[in-house]
Amino acid sequence: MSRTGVFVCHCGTNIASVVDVKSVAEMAKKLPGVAFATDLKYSCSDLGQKAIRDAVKEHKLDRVVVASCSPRMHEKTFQKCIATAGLNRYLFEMANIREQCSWVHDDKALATEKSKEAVKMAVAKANRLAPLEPMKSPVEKHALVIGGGISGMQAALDISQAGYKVTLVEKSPSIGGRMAQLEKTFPTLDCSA
Amino acid sequence: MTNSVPEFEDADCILITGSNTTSSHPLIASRIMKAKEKGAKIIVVDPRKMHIASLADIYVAQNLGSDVAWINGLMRIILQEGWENASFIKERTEGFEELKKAVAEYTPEKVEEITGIPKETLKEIAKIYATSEKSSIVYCMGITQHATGTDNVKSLANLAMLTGQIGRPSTGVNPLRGQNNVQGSTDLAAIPNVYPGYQPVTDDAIREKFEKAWGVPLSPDPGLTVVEMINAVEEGKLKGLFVLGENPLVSDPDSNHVEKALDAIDFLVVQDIFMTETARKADVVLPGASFAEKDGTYTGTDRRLQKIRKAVEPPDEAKADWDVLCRVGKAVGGKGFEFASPEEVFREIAEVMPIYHGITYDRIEKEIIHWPCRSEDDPGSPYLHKDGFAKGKGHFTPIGYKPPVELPDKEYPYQLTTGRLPFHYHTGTMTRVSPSLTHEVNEAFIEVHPTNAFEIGVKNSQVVRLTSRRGSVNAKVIITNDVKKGVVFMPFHFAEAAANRLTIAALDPIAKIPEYKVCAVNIEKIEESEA
Amino acid sequence: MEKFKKYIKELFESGEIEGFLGIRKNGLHPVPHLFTPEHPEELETLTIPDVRYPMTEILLTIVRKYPDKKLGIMVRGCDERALNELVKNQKILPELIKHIGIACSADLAASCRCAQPYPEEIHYGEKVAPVEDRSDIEAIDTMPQEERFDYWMSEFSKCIKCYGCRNICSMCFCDQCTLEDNDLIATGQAPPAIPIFHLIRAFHMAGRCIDCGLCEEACPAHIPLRTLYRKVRESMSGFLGYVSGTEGGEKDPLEFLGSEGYMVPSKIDEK
Amino acid sequence: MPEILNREDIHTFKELILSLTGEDVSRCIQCGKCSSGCPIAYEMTHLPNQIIRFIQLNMQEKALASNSFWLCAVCETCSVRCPENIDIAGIMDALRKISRQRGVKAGDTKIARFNEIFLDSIKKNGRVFELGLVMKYNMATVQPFKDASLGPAMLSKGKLKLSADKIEDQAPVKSAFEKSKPFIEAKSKE
Amino acid sequence: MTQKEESFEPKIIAFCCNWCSYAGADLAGSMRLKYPPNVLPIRVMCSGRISPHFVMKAFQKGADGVLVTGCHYGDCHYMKGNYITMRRVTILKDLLKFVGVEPKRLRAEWIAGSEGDKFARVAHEFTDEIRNLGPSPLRG
Amino acid sequence: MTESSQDDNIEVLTYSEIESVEGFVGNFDVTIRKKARSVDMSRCTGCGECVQKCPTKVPSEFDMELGKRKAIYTPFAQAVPNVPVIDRDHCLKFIKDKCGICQKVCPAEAIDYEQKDELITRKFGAIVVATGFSLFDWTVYEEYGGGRYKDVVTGLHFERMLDTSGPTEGKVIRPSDGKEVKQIVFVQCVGSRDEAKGVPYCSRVCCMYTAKQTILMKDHFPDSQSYVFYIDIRAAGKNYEEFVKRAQRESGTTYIRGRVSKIYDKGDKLVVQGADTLAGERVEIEADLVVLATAVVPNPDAVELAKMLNIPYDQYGFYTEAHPKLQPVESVTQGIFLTGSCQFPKDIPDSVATTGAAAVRACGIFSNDELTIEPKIAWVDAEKCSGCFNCMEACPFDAIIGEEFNGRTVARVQESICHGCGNCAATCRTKAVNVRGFSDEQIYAQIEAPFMETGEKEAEVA
Amino acid sequence: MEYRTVLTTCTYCGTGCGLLLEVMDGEVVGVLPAKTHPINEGKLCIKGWNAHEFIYADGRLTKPLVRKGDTLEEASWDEALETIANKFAEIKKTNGPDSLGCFSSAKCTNEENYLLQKIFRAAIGTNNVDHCARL
Repeated sequence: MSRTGVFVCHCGTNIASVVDVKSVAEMAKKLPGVAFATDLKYSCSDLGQKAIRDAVKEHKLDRVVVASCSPRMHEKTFQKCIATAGLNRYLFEMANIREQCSWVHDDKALATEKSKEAVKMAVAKANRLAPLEPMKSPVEKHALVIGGGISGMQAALDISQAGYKVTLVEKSPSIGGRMAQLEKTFPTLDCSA
Repeated sequence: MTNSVPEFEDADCILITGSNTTSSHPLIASRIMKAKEKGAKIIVVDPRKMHIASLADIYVAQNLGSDVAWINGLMRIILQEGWENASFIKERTEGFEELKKAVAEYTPEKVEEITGIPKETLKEIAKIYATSEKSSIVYCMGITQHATGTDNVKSLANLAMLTGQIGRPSTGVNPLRGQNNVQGSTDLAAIPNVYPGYQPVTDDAIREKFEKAWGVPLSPDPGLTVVEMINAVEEGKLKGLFVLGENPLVSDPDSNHVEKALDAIDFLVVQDIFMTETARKADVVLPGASFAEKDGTYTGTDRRLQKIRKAVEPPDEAKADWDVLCRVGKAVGGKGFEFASPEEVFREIAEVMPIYHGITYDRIEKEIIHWPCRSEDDPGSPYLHKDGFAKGKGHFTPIGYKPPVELPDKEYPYQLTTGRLPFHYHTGTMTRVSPSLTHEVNEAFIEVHPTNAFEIGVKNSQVVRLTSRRGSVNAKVIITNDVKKGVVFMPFHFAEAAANRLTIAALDPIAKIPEYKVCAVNIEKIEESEA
Repeated sequence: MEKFKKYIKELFESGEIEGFLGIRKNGLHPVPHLFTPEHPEELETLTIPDVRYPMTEILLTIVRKYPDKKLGIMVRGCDERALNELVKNQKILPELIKHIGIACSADLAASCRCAQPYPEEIHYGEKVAPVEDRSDIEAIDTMPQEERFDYWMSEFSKCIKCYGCRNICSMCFCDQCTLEDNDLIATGQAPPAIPIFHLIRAFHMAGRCIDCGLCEEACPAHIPLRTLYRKVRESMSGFLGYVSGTEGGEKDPLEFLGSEGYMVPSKIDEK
Repeated sequence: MPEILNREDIHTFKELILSLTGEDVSRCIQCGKCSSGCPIAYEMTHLPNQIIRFIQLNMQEKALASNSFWLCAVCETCSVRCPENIDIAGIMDALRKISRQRGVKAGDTKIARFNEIFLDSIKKNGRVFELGLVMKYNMATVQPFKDASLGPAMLSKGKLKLSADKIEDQAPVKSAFEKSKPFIEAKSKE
Repeated sequence: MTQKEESFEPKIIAFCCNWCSYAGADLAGSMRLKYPPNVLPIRVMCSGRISPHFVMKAFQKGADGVLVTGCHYGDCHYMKGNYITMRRVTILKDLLKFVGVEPKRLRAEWIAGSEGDKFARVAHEFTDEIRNLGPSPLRG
Repeated sequence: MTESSQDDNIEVLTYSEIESVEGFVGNFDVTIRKKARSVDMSRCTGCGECVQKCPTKVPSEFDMELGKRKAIYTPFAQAVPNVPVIDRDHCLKFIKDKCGICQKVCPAEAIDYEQKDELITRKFGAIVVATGFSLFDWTVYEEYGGGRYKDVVTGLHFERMLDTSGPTEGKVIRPSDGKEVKQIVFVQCVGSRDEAKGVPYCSRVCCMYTAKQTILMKDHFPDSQSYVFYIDIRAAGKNYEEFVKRAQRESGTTYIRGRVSKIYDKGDKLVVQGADTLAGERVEIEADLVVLATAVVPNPDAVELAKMLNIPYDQYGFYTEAHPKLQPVESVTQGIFLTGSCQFPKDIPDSVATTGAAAVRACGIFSNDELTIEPKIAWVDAEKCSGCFNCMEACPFDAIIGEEFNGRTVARVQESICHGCGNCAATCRTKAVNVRGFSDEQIYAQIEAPFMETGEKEAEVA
Repeated sequence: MEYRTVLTTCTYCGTGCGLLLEVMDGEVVGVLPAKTHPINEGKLCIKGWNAHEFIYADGRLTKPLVRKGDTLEEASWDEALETIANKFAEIKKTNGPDSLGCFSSAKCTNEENYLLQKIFRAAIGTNNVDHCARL
């Protein structure tokens, strides 16, 4: 069984004014695999993150669920946070109870109910998370530029000037592209070649 | 079975009791489903709501071990309503008046009290069964595995005779034989009181016939049954035991008791294909062959003889069991074991066994033969008792209801019943090494009614300890409405949580069948640390 | 028949095929058998009964072990569709498999309600008229929605989870079956969770089912599985213009991304 | 019939206007601000920007046949607002001149008639004799009672006089008329 | 209508792709657009990830409606995952219909990251639609 | 041009095409086809003797067929590299096995008729795609003569004519009769902004180059008169509006707001029929030459290359950026960047600007020795894989390859190519493909969670 | 390359379905339902479909074993049979034939059941013969 920690965020009044955050955290405590659950004023703040880190250590949590804003907003923040607490950053899941709950619902009871379900879903997923390791792959520091027109030539020069090798591939017998076909160019009417 | 399997399809009413047909005999269930499609009424009377129950027109759950009561009740209604088959009773049976008297006290009210079957439902069942053109009774271990097993079976026979639902196609009393060749091993006298073909050992003429056939003097005393032999070991009377392809340590009731016996026995020989729990205790283990590695015949539940054919060689030094037995026979000094093939053995069988007289390997290659088949031009008997019963008139046996041997009490407040799963077979020696089957389910469980689960305070999948007076096992809980309040169910395929450590070795006085289907148990929660 | 046997013998002798998967008579029973040049005498038992075994499924069993052998296989219309689909799914190499075509009898075509009871090339039998019969689908289509639901649920509830429909199906060549995924459908339950068990199999048949009907023949619970899969087959052709079992051509739009405009479904009538 | 544009004269009209007014209509970007602000545009057959467009494309006849420049009251709203600082009102004036000079039949004869009567009145009296102007104009345009109802009230308030009121020094007026003789002559050709 | 049916509140599972429709749902939040709380979103990276198994699992578990949302055609972050999604949904709907489950219970919508209003509107519409249909026949 | 050819870090492969692209960011394996030039580049001194002596003349592609080139040629005088190439479709040696003059006259013995295409494979860490554009085939406009009138030309033809070193040596003449051009009509939006012709977009550069061309026309031929038919003038750029005004005011170009409805011939002139929507009048011009500003369209082989590179493209065939605002030069495929008009019509300043951006992004990749790959991607359980390879068909990135496993060929996800969209997993019937972080099991758990029985409900049942 | 099918009877229950064992190169690789069998008519249950799986399962007994002390050790057939003969003879001699018994098997063939009961009835001389019919 996992030891999941659940942190339900007030986000000041953003969430707490609509959702009964404490009851969501209380419910979370009863979910399978949950070893610890609490509410936090601002979970993304320094204090909030410290509270999460402390809880991970104190309760030997192996997974963390934060119920707060959209993962598109703070997923990375919390991943880093639990990483500093020694957990694999991918053992983290978010429940979106702000953008997709407190901000879009008026009825407090129903919004609280929905938040609970969002937390249940996040915990259910979290319980099945496995640690992941980002992979590394070597980089061949050689660029290929396809097309020998103005853009291609310029790209080759820019990359070359940065100190990297470039191969410029042009289909026709000469580089130059359309530019070479032009007489003068606007708006300065200078020569194109 | 009095009738053959395909006949089910054309029945108008099928009364199923004590049979988890879709699990244990799926292809018979298939026929029953077909019958239903054709318009037959399906009635299921079973304490546990199994798959077949959900397909039934009428399903009712009786209390465990109350079968005689509801069958008697059914007969009383039939008589009351005049639904009995008077001409059949008159022409083909005897003892009707005694029966009438015996069932008179089983008023619907009383039956409802004993069995839990509402009287209206009972009446409906009675009507459909008695008044349908062709009614067939299907039963299985749910009827027989009781201390009152014989009573139960006889009651069903009474019912069939009372309504004349026997001796015609698609009727009859049809016990479904659990194992592939139960019928055959019984036919071939792997039972203590008869010679092959149900010829009593106590009958001097018959004994003489066999003495002549086998060329040795034979014992006139009936032998011991399985449970009796185990008891005899404990009593020091039985010293040596040869076990062929069985696993009594798991399959027999009160297995703690069996284990003690097998530990105590002087000499145990086990012939099997796997190292079973029983084989581990043996002094000599002989490697046999699986069904794919040998030739021979099986007799199906409807008395149909069929061949099995060798597809591949037995592994390594293992040998076909008939071959092994011929060698054992010779080794222990027997005569008449010089067989070169199973077919030769079968020829001898057909000779000594009148009901198999007309059967040869050639014939069963080409036709379906149900015994009795007494001569080469006898087509066999898909259904029995066509023109009369074997012993002349069908005898009604008046039977009274007896409660199960062990009833729930304060200490053991729940009733345990056992059964099969569709995915496993018997003690699992074959199915539990089959990946496809173990993938489906590979651990024991205990079905508990939600109310009981709440009382005990257990949740789904939580492991509990189930205890009877004879032992205890641990298994996870499945909460379901399929079992009645107060009843728990457990499959018996799993040696590590063997239901038979709990079951009672109470025997039916006549058939000596143990009461697998009812015993009293207690359920306890196990703390996480223990589990 | 003798001509047919001779033809197979010739194929053996010329080395065009190294084995012929057909049907042999065993006592009362016709059973599948691989005839080989090593045992030409077995051809005497060769038979073409009005009984169908999953020949292509058996072929896969053989090909798995002998991927390089040139094999002849007795194909009916349905088998040929199955082979086409197996080629598309990279299960067999068409150049190694010789189709030896059998036209089904009128009886068999009728009992199979077969829309194409013959393969492209016929080596035995006479072409009989296809049976165009979608009365099974129509009957269900015309039921009111609730009745339809009750009908299917009661059919599905008969399932004893034998997996026969899958086992006999040539299109079910996966080594591990989703139907046995405990996370999706709880294992160990019979009947299995309905309708998900049957709907998932139905969906898996989309773009794959070649309407041979062997599943339904194999079903001990007599569930009208073929009707269900035929419907999916119709949906595939109706909405996406894809018919499985045809030779070569387009790829299954449920698997093949294609370019942006590839098989955009037409609008579904929701009534 | 479509206008035929021709390399040889495409800039002719534009250059004429440039010479008359000092305004280069090729600067016009056809933003339409002149037209949108013009108080009389609703009466015009062509919007002021279209008149400029005619000049840009050397569509002289189209331009001169228009009533637009005749209706122009020279309020100069357009000129003040033009983002390219073109004096459109000045161009309108130039068009009137060109029109008279060329004897082009005015796009609006009533306006031309009014202008004539108006100028006659000035020529005679050195200033406008309102009652005479109105009566003459209404008679000329065959609408004798058009403003009749306004007469008594205006008379009673002293806004109209019954007889012409000549200015004392007629000489400057005369010389002005003398200067504009070519246009007046053009008129007589009508 | 019985008391029970009147108070029926559907449970709807919505699968949203990370790049468009989930962002659209977030935007609906940022815009404070109100919609009924019946829709429970599950985030996946691409609508092409939404296996038919997910949809069936949701119905099997008792969802009254399933909403599949993704990017508009041509906007897919993974180029064209949403095309295959549409094909799947089409076949699934027809299959559901055939077995007597109202196909309207399954709906696919393309919602851009900028269409917060559309997300809210769809949530409204779909909830109303499902509410009118009543509980799913598959609800246990 | 010369600068890029002389840079030590830059290898220029002309007359070469991309054959295939495998691999992923940091590690692309690219096969390049070096087409047979028939001239040994290492020997050729660029003396031009061969070109001079070659007897076969072919219309010059570079000069829009206004001039001729030889069968052995450099496309233009200042071509880089200054090494000719034999056009094997026209060279007598190749079509009739005759001639062979070039080989005879070459002092450097550089002519090699046997030369073969050469395939070279290189590893690259990043790819910048700058394949440019093509021009709309205006001959679909029947009303403009559909290509029948020689004196209806495109802007690019006109450019070649203006070039003093071009085919007409800078003279603007009528291709039909070589006569001087006095009255010249420019027609903008030929193809562009024409839904019916399938090019609804604005080609962006035409307004400006047309203005430029009218100015140059006036500069070179003060006696000429230019007319420009336009729908809108789009001159959004630094000094662009002023430039257009310069054309209108200083060069006397007459701009006519309206689309040309018809061009027909009348004597040796072309009558251009249009309307001036500002004046509200129909107009006609008898022109000596009509110059069409044809729409900028993708290269005909753009889609083919896109498929090779696995980058998305729009309905026209322009390559699609990962995000129109935030990732304007990145393709969705990591490590492949877009610049110039292959992405959308761009003028030179825009092209150069996006090029800088693309180059910086490419260098950004090179600034690391290793790349970190997000682990939330797909993977295949080889045990379960049935080897049907439907996942391969469903993968938008071609990230899935076949691999031997226990004697079977099963699918494998190339981790660095996978973007984690999960199309493969949803397609797999075996559940052999799964996505880390969005696995089937995890999503099933999410689906189940809201329907989970809670303790309270069980109590109710009891 | 060998592929053949062997018609046989399912070993899993009393119904007696006909099935085909698929044999490839001397190895059973699968099961097909016998289409023409009167009982199952081309259908099987899950056990039948997988009736071949246990044949090659780990733990098949392949050699006779004889107990030596606490362990069962591999022995030759002769040794095993001799042990049985000796021990049975010894028990019979000391305790009479009724001190021996056998459990026959409902999973074995008719022929085998016949042989075993014959061994006990004819060669040993006891009717202590039973099987698990009731179980």
